[in-house]
Amino acid sequence: MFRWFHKLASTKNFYRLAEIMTPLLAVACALLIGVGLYQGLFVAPTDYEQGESYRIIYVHVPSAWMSMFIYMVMAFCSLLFLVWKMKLADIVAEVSAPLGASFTFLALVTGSLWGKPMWGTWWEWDARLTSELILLFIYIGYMALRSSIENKSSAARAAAILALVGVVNIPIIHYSVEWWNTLHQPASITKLGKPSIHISMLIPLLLMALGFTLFYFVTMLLKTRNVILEREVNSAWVRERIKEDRL
Amino acid sequence: MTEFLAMGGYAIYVWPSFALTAIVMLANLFAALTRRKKVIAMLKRQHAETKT
Amino acid sequence: MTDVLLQAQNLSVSRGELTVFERKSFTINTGMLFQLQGDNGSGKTTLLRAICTLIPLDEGELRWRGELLPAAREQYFAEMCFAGHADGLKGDLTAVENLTSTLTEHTPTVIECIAALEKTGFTGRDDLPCRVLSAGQRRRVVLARVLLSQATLWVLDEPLTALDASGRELVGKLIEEQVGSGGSVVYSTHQPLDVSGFPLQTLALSD
Amino acid sequence: MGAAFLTLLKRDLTLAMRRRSDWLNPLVFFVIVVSLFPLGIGPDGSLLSEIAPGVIWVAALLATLLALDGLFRDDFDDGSIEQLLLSPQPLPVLVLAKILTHWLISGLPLVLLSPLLALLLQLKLQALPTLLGSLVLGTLSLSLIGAIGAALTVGLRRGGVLLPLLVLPLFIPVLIFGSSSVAAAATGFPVSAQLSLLGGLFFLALALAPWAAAAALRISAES
Repeated sequence: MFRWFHKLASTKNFYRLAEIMTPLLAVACALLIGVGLYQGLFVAPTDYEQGESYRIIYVHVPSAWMSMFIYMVMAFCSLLFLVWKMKLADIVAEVSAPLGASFTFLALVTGSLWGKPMWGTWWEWDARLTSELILLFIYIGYMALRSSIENKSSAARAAAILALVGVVNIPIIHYSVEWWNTLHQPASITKLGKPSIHISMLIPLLLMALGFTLFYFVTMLLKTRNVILEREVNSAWVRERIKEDRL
Repeated sequence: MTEFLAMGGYAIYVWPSFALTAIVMLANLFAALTRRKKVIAMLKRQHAETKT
Repeated sequence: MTDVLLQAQNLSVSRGELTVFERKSFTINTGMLFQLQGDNGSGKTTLLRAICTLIPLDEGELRWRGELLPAAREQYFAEMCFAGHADGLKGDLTAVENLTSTLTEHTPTVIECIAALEKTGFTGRDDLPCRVLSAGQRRRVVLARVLLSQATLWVLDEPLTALDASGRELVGKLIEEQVGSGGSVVYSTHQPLDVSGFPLQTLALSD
Repeated sequence: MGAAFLTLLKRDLTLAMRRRSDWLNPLVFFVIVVSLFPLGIGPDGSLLSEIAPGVIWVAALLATLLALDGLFRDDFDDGSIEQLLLSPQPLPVLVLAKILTHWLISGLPLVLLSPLLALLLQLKLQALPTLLGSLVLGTLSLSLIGAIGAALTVGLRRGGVLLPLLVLPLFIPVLIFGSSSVAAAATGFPVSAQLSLLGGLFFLALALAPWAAAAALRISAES
């Protein structure tokens, strides 16, 4: 299996694979989100407790999942880059950071929009929202560190270390915030609890989550291909592709 | 239709959430695509220069 | 008996897109004098720092006594001493305090430090912190540190800077002793360095 | 290995003694920040004692942060970082020596000063032992975690806002358990849970931080 892993690591093969996968993933992503939205907005019944406002979960929960998922991808790539020196993994981590930050931001805003009718305020120090806020700071820290070091290869390795340190801390931060929240919060305020998930409500949620994941991969692959083209501009296979206009 | 749009009175929370999500996601995608155009144009220009 | 110390196979280092040097290969045995030649900005300092594993290699391999670096880093550092542009002395500490706080294999005693300072012609007052010393005197403290390290391989970046005529002559003599006693010296310099009696290997960088 | 650890520790402590302002400033800063709160919020004792744990802990966090920037920067400026990196002794051990120095000149004084601040904020006296205990464990973890951030950003221009941005999110668990342990002690609740979690965080940081900081230091020294 390892040989295949290394073959994939060669940017030429990766580029060809990404080139084939991107349109397929894009179509699947559009389908999933389309169906998910339709199901979520039209088919899923009204929640007896929260009325229609619960439908925001169809963007809030997938965004929150993506913000965590993308950081895990970045941490895994950082490990691949630091231990096996896979330059490709570093590119994936670098281009994924803005996407992760975007989803974290979305999770925060949609979370507070969803919470407003329930809590009456735009910001509530709910455990999940607080964790998302801290995760946003971590994303911004990662991007800030990478952009402030001039030497490209040092910046990549420094960012990889930060990502690994971050991935150790995220669960700790999450549980300490969770613990802190239960400590200080009298039980009466209903938390950002998911409404009792009825099966017809759950399906659109899963469709949307899968759709968001594919959206991440499509955008990430596109950005990775851009960086590969930029960095391998004078390599043979790129020049050949330019000639054949097959970029 | 209008009843659907009203979202049971929560319209001002539901629709902005969906709209903002769409905007931010498409902005990321759009940035990737325009970047791609720029890179391809740069490569072509560079290729044209080296060829002549 | 000369054994192989440091082997370098097509080392190349680049800064961002700019290649500093490419495919440099050489071997340093015991009792060898190795000079890097090239005008300013040809990458001499970068190559010296790369030899000390301070800078990662884009390509190529460095081996110390056959062991691949940077894995065999600790044995390598135990037998090597680097003196770069910056003198690495703590301004608030006196010369002796600086020398006794080196982190080499064995920490030198005060007596050994004073002896080394005399050998390198250090005439500064010992109770003064290094920051008030002249550049030449600080250079001599650095040379004392190199002596005290008892390293097999010296890596010196422009050892003659800020030294007067007697200083330059002193460096020549110290290098002769080192190479004579079976050690080796890799160095770069602009001013002429007269080291007689030993074959001089050179590596030109500014091609 | 131990000898090099002690040599470096002795050297850095003598250096610190000769440059008192480097570590006295964060302490004065700590006192000033804490005494601003009563001025800002009002002298009402009951309110002050309510927020005392949080205020003292946030101020301790900021004071540690202030002292972090100098952790590796002096070695970087005078080039002695090379001697550190080229020492045959394992780098994580040497980094641990520097972290211990940082704690001795920033964390420990904070702990010794905290009773004065507890007085200023009318913290209930019964909470004092927990305050001291939690601050000792807490500031040790802060120095360890902070060292990673310091090593990552030492190669950059001085005074960047990057260091706080990188390490403050990582400080949050220590802040949460630390200040809640003191709050619990002030209201007579048991504190064993918080303190043991603080201890857990300390050992985790002790196990991981030196290696991460050592790797980061090698990278920063490249440019």
